[in-house]
Amino acid sequence: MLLPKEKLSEALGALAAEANVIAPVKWEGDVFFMPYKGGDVCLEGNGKLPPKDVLFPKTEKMYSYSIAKGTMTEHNDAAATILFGVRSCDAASIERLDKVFLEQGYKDGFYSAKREGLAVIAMGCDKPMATCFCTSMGIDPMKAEVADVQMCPVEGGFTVEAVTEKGKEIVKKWDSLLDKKSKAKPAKVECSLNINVPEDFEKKLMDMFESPIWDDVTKACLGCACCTYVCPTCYCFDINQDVHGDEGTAFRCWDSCMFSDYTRMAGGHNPRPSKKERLRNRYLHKLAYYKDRHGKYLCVGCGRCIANCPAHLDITAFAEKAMEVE
Amino acid sequence: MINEIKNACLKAFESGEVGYIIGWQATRFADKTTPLFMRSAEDVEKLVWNKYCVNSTAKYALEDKYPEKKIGIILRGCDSRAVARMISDKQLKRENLYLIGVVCDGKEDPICATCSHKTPVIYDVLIGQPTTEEISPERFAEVEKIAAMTPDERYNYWAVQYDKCIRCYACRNVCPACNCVECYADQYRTGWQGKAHNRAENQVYGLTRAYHVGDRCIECGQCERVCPMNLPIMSQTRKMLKDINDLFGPTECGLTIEEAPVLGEYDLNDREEFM
Amino acid sequence: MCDHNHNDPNHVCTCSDNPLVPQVCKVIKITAETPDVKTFRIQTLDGKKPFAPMPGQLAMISLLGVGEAMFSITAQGEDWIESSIKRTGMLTDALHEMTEGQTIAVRGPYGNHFPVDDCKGKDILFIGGGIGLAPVRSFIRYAIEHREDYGHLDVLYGSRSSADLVFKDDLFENWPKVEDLDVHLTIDRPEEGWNGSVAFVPAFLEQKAFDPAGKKVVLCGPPIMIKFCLQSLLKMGFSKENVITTLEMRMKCGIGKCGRCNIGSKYVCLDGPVFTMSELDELPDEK
Amino acid sequence: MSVKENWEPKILAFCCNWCTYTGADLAGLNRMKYPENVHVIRVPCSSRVNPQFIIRAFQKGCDGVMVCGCHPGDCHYATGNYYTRRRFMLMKRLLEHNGIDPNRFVCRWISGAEAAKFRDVVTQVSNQIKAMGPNEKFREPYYLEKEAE
Repeated sequence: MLLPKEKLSEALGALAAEANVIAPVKWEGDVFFMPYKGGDVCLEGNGKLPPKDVLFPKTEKMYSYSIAKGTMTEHNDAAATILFGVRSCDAASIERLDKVFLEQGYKDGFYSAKREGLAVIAMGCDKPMATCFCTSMGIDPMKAEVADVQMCPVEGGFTVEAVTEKGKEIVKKWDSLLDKKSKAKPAKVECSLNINVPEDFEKKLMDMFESPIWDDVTKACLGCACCTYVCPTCYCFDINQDVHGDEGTAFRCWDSCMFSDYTRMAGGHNPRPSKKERLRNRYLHKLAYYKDRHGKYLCVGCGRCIANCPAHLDITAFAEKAMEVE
Repeated sequence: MINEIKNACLKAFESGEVGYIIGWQATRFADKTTPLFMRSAEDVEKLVWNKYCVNSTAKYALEDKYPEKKIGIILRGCDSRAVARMISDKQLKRENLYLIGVVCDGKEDPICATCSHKTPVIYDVLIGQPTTEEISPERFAEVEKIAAMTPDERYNYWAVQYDKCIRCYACRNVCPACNCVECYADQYRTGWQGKAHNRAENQVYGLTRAYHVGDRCIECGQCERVCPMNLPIMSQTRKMLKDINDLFGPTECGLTIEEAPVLGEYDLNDREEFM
Repeated sequence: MCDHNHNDPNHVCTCSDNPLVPQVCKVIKITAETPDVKTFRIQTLDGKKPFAPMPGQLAMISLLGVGEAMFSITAQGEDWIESSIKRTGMLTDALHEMTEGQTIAVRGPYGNHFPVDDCKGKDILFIGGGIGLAPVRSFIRYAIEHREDYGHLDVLYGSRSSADLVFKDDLFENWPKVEDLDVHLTIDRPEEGWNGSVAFVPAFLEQKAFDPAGKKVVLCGPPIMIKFCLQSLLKMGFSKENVITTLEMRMKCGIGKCGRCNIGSKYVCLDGPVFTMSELDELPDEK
Repeated sequence: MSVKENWEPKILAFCCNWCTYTGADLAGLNRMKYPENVHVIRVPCSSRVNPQFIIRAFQKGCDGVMVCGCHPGDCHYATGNYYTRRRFMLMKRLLEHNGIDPNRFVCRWISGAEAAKFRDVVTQVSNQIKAMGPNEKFREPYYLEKEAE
């Protein structure tokens, strides 16, 4: 089935009537996933920031309390949301976050409430960017992992294919707009940036913990948190209190393993004192630790860290250098 | 030009006084270079000098405060001002540094249009012909554009910018004037800087940093280059520099190595507004 | 590892359906163990135990308005749990200024627990250093309650000075009375009025020269002490799988999500804090 | 934003302990009446005031901030107020650059004997800000939500 290009904003308008729709929109010169308020959507490249803050917001109130009364009220108001225009790499990152927040030991109440209310309309990629390398990380640009509706750009519009029950309901709403006869198929797409990741690369990386390669790979790093905050699969957070006299609110907010106080303990001891240990921990988490635990790489090849790194570091250049080390 | 720089580096290594030299190397992307730390003669082969050498090389010396040998740094005009800035802030020692100055030909960075110091201000060896320098008339164009707005428009303009800020602290980590041993934002236990990501905390961070470096800013433009969200950070510090120019006389920071910051000193007959 | 299935009736925890939201409780008793260590006895507002931890498990204790941090649960009774807290930071300062009856918020229990089952039928040597005795004490009390399951028990404990010995009533009155349990105490520097041993814990351990046959070791204290005790134990012939320790890392969520307490791919709050030394060798040694 | 009729501005005044605070004290001794919506914070010297205090004050719900110190030359620490002068000349303009109305941030020299000047300055600032209405800029989310209720 095909949704003609010019009918797209009408289709999104129909969805926006019932649930809030988040779509890639041009704002202040870049593309961001923002609430859709009519107008056209920008489908070149990918969002500057990943859509992860729909499920894992930058700052999220957890519970408010009154110290005198000793009362505690939880904040967990998750509205139904439809996420449109999600590329396969970001969809894969949602699947990685699901494993952490929904399975790893405990189910996170805040995340799971948002996740149940979320419908993902994935959009295939016909023109990957120079920094994209999702195909090297085993991700198909035209087939997203957690998509409820899979759309792919073709000549004159987008193929539409409902994958789950939620997807069928959405496609039902678009019934009048769809051209059912079209048999258009999306063309195969290959990323220009490729690394061939060897078998059990994570075992090799974990044995390289003491190797001297880390000194010169991390030397140019500035130790900022740019790569972690643009990364779709980074999920570290900090818990803090916003206190006003007798009452206060505990909130959780994005945090980064690249910050100096991330692992600093009360007595002052810090197992990761300098940017070398921190960047090593970040690279190993992406390419080794997560795979050792869940069987898939935590890096989905979206290339945002390569595009935004102030010192122009590059996780794929690191991976290739690590492959040469015996 | 590149061969002269390479020879300077080789000569530095032969002298035996220099431990490593900081320069630029190519990456897999044609339009990007990344800092290169040359430890020996073979590394010098990887050195590049083209219009994509936009990374500042100076601030890496801050991580090695007690080097066994000298730290070599290849300096463009703005990097040399960064080194002068850190030396006059007592964060770097001149004798620990071996400075290879290169007259800059302007890089792929918007700040180069208003650059007033293509010739390095401090160096051990200079490569290239010194050029005549003059302050660009466009220096405060951005500040005047914002000054022309009404207060509410100005506030909304900045509110949108600070809504974008994701507090990655790249602007702080790259700025040569931001060279405190422990930044106020890292002592978050004392409550100076909240950890929450919202407009209010971003405004406090943005304004506090602008104020901390405003009177020592060397206008190298690295903060705007590295910002992933493209905030106009320079226009805050340039506003302060414009006021300093108007109130305390024309100033450019980071030109000499014994330069006291404007807010670190006073003058008995400064303008009097608070009487 | 207590993997928290909430439909198991006798599993009591504060998770509700959202593990990050604590339960408001009150502190019913505060005993000052040493000048900088206090023990807080915690009970829910309606007089029950917030949860039933296994020995070695942790609780996230928060003082509303100040902060939240992870502490080991050193003891539990019919309707209370106890945690001993040393004064080192912002939150612990505020905790030490608390009075009895004030409210506190608790969530847990978190982490795995001491391997109480595969230590059954074996002798156990408990080694503690300073505040490190607190997590070990939870296993000692468990062993005393199930005395018949375990062989000979030894408690070897040292601290800076006699004033710094925690749980003095256990050390001097209760535990010596338990049959087949010996308490060995030491302090770092000589003091008048102290006729016991004066030595660092690793050296004191070597003087005792325990026989490793059929003996498990539970070891907890400052990292430097763990390092030297392990060397002494290996010299005495102990094997690494028999030496069990509990680790300290910066923890924020306590439920294996916030990512900061990882050592390699293991999370100290989820897969730990209890590890055997052989397990630790497989992990990268982030000091 | 409908301004509630009996809205009282909240003004914070950092007063240097040696001059302005003594002046304010003298004003009280002489039964001089000055608006009570000014909250005085005593600081050892006007140069003790960190620019971040000003930003945080606007954030936490203040509608106006004052920094008062000794006249140049009278400073108990000899040069404190010279630094203050430079610091807050720049701060005033930076806040203006960010959209804060300059009348909301006032810096004045008030000596220990000028009780009347203290009262006049404070009254004048309070009326000025009352005319301007509450400050909506830089507000922390907590205060924005509280006002919304």
